Amino acid sequence: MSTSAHPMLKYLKTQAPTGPRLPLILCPGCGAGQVLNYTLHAVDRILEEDNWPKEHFVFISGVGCSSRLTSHYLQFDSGWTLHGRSLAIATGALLANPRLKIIVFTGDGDAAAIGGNHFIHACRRNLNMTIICINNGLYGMTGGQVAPTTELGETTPTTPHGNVEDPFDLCRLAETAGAPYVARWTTAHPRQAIKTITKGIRKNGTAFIEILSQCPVHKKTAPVELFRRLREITVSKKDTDAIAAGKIPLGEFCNLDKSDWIARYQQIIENARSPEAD
Amino acid sequence: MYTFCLNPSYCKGCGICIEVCPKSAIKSSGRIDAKGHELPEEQDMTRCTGCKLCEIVCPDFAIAIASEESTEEVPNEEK
Amino acid sequence: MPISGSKHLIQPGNYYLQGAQACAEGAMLAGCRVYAGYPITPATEIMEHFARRLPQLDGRAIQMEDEIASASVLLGASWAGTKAMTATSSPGFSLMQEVISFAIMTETPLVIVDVQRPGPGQGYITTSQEDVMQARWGHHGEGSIIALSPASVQDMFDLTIEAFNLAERWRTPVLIMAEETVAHMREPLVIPPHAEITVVDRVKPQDQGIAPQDYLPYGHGEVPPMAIWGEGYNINHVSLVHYEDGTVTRYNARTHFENVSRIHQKIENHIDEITKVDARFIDDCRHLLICYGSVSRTGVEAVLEARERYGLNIGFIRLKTLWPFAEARLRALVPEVETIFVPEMNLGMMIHPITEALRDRCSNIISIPSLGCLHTPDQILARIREELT
Amino acid sequence: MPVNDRYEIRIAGFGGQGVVTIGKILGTAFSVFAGINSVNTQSYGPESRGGACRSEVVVSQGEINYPYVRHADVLIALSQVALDTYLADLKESGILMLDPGSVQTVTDADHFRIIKVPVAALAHETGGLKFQNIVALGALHAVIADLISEDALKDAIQATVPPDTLAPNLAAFDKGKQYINHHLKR
Repeated sequence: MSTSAHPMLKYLKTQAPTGPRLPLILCPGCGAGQVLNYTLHAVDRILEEDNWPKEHFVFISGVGCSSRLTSHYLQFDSGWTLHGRSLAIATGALLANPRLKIIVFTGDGDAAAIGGNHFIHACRRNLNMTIICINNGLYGMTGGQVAPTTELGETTPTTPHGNVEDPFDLCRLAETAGAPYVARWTTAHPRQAIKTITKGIRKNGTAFIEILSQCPVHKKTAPVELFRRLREITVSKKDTDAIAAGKIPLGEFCNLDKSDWIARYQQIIENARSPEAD
Repeated sequence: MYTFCLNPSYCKGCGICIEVCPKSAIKSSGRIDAKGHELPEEQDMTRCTGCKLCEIVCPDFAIAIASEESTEEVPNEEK
Repeated sequence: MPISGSKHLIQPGNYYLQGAQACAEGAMLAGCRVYAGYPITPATEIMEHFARRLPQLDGRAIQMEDEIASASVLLGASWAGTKAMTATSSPGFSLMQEVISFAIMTETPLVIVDVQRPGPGQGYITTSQEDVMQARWGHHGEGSIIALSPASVQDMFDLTIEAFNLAERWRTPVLIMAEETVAHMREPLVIPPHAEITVVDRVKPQDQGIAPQDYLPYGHGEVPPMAIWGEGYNINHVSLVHYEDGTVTRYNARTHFENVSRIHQKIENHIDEITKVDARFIDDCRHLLICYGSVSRTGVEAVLEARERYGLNIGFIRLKTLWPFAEARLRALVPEVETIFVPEMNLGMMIHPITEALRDRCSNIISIPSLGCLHTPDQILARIREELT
Repeated sequence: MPVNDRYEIRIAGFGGQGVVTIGKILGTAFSVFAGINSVNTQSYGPESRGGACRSEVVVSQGEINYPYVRHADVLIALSQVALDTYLADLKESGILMLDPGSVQTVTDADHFRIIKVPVAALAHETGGLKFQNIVALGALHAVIADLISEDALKDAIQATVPPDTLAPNLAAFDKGKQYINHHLKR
């Protein structure tokens, strides 16, 4: 038995004064842990290649299974915050210190339901943050209830007779709201996810990355089975025939250059502080 | 030559590592641990190409693929 | 702590400003550099002043999508090391209770101004003191709160600086329970020399020589030093019940009790240091009038008239701090009296803690309510005379 | 003015008539340029224009506790509604200034010192209706010149109005003041 350990553990608080912090609290086969793994790989690459100080990285999350990723595991500054409010809190951090590299972990319920208004406005405002939305199509922490991303017709504890609502397409929502970088992958696309998250973090402005994920517990299905299904229900965004037939498109949906909130406001600050101003 | 290193206290036996391995170098051990998880084990590591997909997809940071010249060590444990 | 010199800060001198403007200028002198808000009458003037002035101080003001978001911005800004504030009015204050509760548990210094208007519902846009109980009890869960009650334009300046100092000193949210009356009135305002203004900044682990690997985000004493994002302390802010090191797993009732009671007691054990009470004509008074905020202006006028015109021996107390409630201070001040009058711009709210504190000093404690407008001195006087003659 | 004596001025009309601005100018003149304590308050309807609007200035050499008018020494009524609403609080023999063009009916007229100034018409002569408030302020000064200097008021106008409107504002002030001095004073 070798003593080698997972390379990303260098970014995790495995041990705390009051005892060990790992294993993660998440259920076996939960996709949120995978997304954390992919994100840390992306951060690792950036730290290696970009010369950004590690102490400038801040991870913020709200409430829900996905948000447990910042609940005291990270060897980074972090905040495990209010349900739905993580993007407003990230906004405040950037107003105070625009040099921070903010990565937000959110879920479909956190981002699109209770935080839906904050979500569209964060995309519109275009502050420099990377929003990683782990979309498992349900409320895992409270018992698998219907979410704004649940498929039509699905039965859940709060839609026992079937869901009568259509789901949100979060990427189209983000793009329409004005986020300059929008992409979608699944937990079953690890290398693409790492590449996209790396790009998102490097992107100047709001990057929205949706990762479709699996909840084996509430789907009452083996993790491996759900993992396979994520590959089956998705296709490249270029495969328009398959998309027309109902498959979910994957890939980068937009990557625009536009000035961010801080840059625009900086102009106001400079005008106000110029010697010619009163 | 690569070694499949598993941290049994982190692993929850989800089996995704086995699913993603393109060379079937690892398999389920068939044994249930004290927490009820069925942990993976190596099947034939001579097949392993070191792609590290199992390490990357692991939701619980339980796997490390060490190459013979690997210098990776146990992470710094906080005091 | 000296104020960082900026030609853009309001300079010492005499001014004639609205309470809203005095509040914003006080905040900026105290070091506030982030403001987030959502427009609502009668609080909007505070935001408009910040929006105009903050860029001059290299600060940032933002209009958010709602009051929840506005208050949430303060959390992120505070954690990133900047003093931050928002102002709202009563309906918005209801929405901010979520953040207030969270800020208490995460021990986040921030300042929220509630320019109170009448409720319930949309109520009206005039003046009110109907949120004074919500200030203390509106947030879910335990946890003491600090709430100040300004009565003049000068107070709007002085107490805003004080609010920031208290927030930083005790690592806690502080509320300024203003009213439309004080936010909109214009009065002379004296800005003292900057060197005479005390500004308190939070204690950081660096200040106590605590290295990152030894840092406990919720430890090291009654008020934990607060690490700032971006400075290498790997701080995680959590609002789940936690140990000193921020660990949330291995829940147990004892840790829960220690965690929440420390947060509560760090305020409650220092009530005398935190609270301020003004008293006049207290010696040998037979009756007493207790009030707060702009009602204290009417109150003192009514008391003066009752004493001078009608020869009634009535004393006057103004609560400058509403919460924590200055019970011990009040008991030390108040002798046995026959009658206590409590005029408030609500149907009787602070009369409850007042009664609880003084029930053995007085058996006749009378509420003088008003809704939507400041009592006139004649109204208060009439009630006093009705009772005493 | 004796210490602790209050002098109370109330201006009332519709939103958009500059009611709030005169209150602000008066308060600034007393407190910043004349060193006399004052409190300026205002109330207005939710509509920015056309709603009922009121502005008050309480002046005293001493402390001002109650910030609003108790018994007005002066009421400037720029609309009939304003007059009907606030006349009751005007002191016996208090000054009632009104524009006869917009206020026609005064009950108990003999209880007050009524000064009729065609503020709207005079404003039209100087630069437009938007200067009617300053015309009224000039007229008021002709009546309360013993309380505050013209310089203090003009300094306060300068400190309050946009710089590019200073000249017409000062002209409007003079217009109002001259009207009183020519027509109503011996």
